[in-house]
Amino acid sequence: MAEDRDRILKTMITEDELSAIEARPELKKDYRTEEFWMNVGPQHPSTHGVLRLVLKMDGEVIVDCVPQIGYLHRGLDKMAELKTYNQYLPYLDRADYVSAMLTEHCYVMAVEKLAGIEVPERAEYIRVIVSELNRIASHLVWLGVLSLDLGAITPFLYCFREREIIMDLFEMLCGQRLTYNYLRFGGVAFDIDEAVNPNAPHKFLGITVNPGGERGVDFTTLAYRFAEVFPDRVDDYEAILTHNEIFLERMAGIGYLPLDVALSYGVTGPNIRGSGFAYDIRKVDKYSIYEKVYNGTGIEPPTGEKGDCWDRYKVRIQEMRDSCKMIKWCLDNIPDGPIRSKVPRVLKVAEGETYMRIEAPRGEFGIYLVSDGTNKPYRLKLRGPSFSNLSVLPYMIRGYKVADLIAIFGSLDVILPDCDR
Amino acid sequence: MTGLETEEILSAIVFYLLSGVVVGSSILVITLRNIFRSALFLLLAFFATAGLFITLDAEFIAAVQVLIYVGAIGVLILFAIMLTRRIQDPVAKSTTRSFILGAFVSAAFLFFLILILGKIYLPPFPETGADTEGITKGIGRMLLTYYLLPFEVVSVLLVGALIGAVVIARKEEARGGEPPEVALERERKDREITDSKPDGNGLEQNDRKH
Amino acid sequence: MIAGWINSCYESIRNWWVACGIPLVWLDIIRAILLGIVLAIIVVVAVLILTYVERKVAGHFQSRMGPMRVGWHGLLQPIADAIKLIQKEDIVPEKADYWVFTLAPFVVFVPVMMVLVVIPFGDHLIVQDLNIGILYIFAVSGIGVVAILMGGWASNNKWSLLGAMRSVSQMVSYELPLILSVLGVVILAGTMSMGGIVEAQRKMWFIVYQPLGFIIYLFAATAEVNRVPFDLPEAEQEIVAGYNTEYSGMKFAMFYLAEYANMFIVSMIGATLFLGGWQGPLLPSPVWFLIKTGAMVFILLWFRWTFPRFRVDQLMDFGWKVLLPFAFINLLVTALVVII
Amino acid sequence: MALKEIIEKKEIEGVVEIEETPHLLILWFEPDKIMDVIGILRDDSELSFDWLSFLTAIDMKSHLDVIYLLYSTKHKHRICLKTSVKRRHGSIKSIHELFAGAAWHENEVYDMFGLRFEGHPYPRRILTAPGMEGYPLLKDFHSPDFIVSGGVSRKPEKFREK
Repeated sequence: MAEDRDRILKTMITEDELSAIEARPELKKDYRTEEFWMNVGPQHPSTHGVLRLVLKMDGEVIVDCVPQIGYLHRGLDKMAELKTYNQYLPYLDRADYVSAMLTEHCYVMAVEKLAGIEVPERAEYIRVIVSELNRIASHLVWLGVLSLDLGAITPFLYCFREREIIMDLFEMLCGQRLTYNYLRFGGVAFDIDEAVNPNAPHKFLGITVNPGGERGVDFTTLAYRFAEVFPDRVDDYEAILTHNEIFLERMAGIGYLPLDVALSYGVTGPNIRGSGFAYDIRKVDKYSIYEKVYNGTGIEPPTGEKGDCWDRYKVRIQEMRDSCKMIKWCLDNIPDGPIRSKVPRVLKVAEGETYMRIEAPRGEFGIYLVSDGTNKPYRLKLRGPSFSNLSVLPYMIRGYKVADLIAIFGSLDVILPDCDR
Repeated sequence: MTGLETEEILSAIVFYLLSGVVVGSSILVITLRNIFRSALFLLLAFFATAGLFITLDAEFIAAVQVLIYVGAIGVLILFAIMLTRRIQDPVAKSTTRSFILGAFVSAAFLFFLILILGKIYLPPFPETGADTEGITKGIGRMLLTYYLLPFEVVSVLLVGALIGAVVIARKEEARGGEPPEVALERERKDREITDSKPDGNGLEQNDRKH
Repeated sequence: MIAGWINSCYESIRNWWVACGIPLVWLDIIRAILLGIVLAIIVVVAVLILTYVERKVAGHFQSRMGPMRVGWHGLLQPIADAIKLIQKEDIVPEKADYWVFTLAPFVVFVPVMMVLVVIPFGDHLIVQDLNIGILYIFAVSGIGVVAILMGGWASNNKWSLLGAMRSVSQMVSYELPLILSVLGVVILAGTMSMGGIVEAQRKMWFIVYQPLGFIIYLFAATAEVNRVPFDLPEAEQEIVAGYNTEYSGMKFAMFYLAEYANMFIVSMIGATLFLGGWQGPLLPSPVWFLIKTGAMVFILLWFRWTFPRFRVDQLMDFGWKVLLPFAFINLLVTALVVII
Repeated sequence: MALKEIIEKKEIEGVVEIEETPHLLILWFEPDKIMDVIGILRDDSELSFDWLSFLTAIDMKSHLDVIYLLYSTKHKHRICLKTSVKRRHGSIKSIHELFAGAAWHENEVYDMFGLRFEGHPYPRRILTAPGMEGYPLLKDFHSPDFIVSGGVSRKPEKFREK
């Protein structure tokens, strides 16, 4: 025990923290076997990147947990102060690389708000389309990895098969598959009409689009077809997971997150909706054209009832279906027009401060931007949803088993670069 | 050298080899300082004993020996060592103290064993025929006819042990007040109350839905 | 046919041996050694093929191709893997118990080889038809647990230890339903010898009379060989790799080999007990045996690539509260039917 | 009624000034009264700021501004609380009792600015590597390892390849 303690002390937990843990009221000593410390990560198959959880265990039961983050800290806040507004944009892709379009969207909107830049409506539509596509891609990563963590390997590959289509779509659009750098101040970089895949007919795993088409498949056709077909694929995932008794056993009734706790910890996104609170920033803040989208499609944010892993899972599954509807609606109603407004090459933002937030796949992704009137931000604070979502983990996993830790952590959908920034 | 002699010599070699393993590993069991290793040697001794049974054409007994002693009891011992000893200590020591007392008890045990074995009247094992084909059947028939009473006594003893184990396990629970799962669940609930902030604005859950 | 040929060969060698005047015992010893080598080769080849099949099946389950690069349709992939594993550095952790750590991968192989002795691969193709065949199999397969315990404990790694503990508690709880499920077959066949059980199925496979027993056997056997959904001892997402976390190179390969061999053996036993063993029309008997074993293996693969994993306590609950009572009921009903 | 007027009407002790900027409503308060101010903002039924988006700081070169961004999920309004503390060896009360999630954010601010939070349950550097010296988000912070000159980061002597 002493050895373990020393070793863990050497690697970052402070003395205070350790004594705080050891002073916690413990269970009755009668049936308690010897407790021991265990390290999960930073290199562990299911910590999704480099997270380290220091667990205090009693057999397989977790008594306490201290998450250690910062392994991916790259100082994105500091970097913003050293780069101009334009230069900083590509860095944002690295904040949450699974949903880079959405982080870009947030930053671009924050700067536009502060600099008073108007955005053409067509560009807003395109932004929503790519955002929702990226949300589906992000949820697919979550679903695949969650099922992988629970031991089901096949759904993981199914999910990535569909994600591949989205990646291809983005590649057609901006040439990148992960870090897009696609959005611009005052619009987007390229029009979706210009996005064409010359390798026609394009066949994506059964989705045959525009067979024999001469100029290849264009983005609109393929994205629309994808939005049509994807709900069937979600049915497939549900067939292999939702209707599986073992999966249900592993997810239902595990990792309760009561609503007041979630609010107190600042948990956002599908996690808080799983706790029964329809708090969707797309709907609440009505940024971009989301008000129209919600009115047009009549979608209501899905909510869970109990706040266990199962509810969070169901919420995300439903969100994927909803996103498809949104994409279809946007593609149906997209107006013609310019995709970018005139923005000076050297952008100087007026003095002031603002907070802009969006509904990222993991929750509230916010940017607090302070400008001093120069071409560089004076202070830029990224509020990553994973940071707050992860901080509630110790609360949630106390008293559960290691196997449940995997399910709970998986259901929270934490992305470490987003957490460490 | 005739074939028969070779066979005899071979079986003698096998017998002494197995006996050597049994005796040697038994000695190692009590002398080794590393308790995990000594438990492993105990298993080896059991296994070699099964080999001895095979040389006596008692295949059924050999199989049962391996099944119960190696597969069940031995594994249970290893498991218990891993659970009770300091977790993660590769050099868990066995403490062989009071050598003289141990020797005395062993000697006394041996003495009484010889005494009893010499005095006791064992009913002659009825002839089942030289073939080993029906040995399992034979044992089964014997157990349920000729040795029915001892068999039933042993069964009752085992049932008693089983019930005793259950009772002891239940007692542990009763002392703790509640089974671990319940206690953990209760404690989780306690923590929920203390950890979470009181809901200040007095909102009901439903009010928050937009 | 094959058995007849082998027997005639053996007879002629035997005659020549007797003519030379050397005691027959020596011939028996040589025969035993040769058989051991043959069985070892069978195991290795079967495992190599099995790894390839598993990857191909997995690939097609997941709508991808599986190995395609090494050889035609990746046929040489297992050999490439084997070469890779042989080349790997053999690491023994500094604080590990060296001897136990080194011995464990070999001990895990003992039951594999021993079980193969009593399996009827075809008509009269059986090394030694023990009259306590099934009992022998269960007795011997218990040794595998010891090896896993040794490996997990000697690695001096908490994940290994957890994996070993899980493995033991799992095997102890699934051994009972496994044996009970097979007892139904024993009652029907009236013998414990594997050859005898195959003979008893000449009219009808036992799966027809023992459907419940077969299902229980399938679950319990899956748990015994640590396959999904019961692969808790090596659940990599939870406890890294369980008992073989610290193993590398050939030692890891031995564990791996034993695991796949166990899967194969479990399938062979299942095919023998419930699917009529080597019996079948037209085709030679070993081919039939292989087909039936393959079907069992396929079911196990199917499980693996479809199901998520149980949690430890759920696994225990399933074993003790579902499988065991059903196994008892099955046994009771079978016994009553046979008596009446 | 505008949010500003509601808050003004409450006459919360410790509030210095309420400033309406184009994008945010900023409320300046005295650092000593932080618990009262945030407590009232959270618990008052007309305000019910039950949501802490984040808390952070800005290095104003002469002092640090500590910023709390609160949001009400019931009334859907937002407020930005600001207070000024000493730049070096400054400290402010921790609000983890009001918002459990604040603990991590406070650790982050401590990590980046060196601002101490009194009563924090486990103060530590949460993001930077062990052995880190200095506070990276202070404006005069220069990395001891990587000196930025002319836009190219140059490795210091000890990391250069021999």
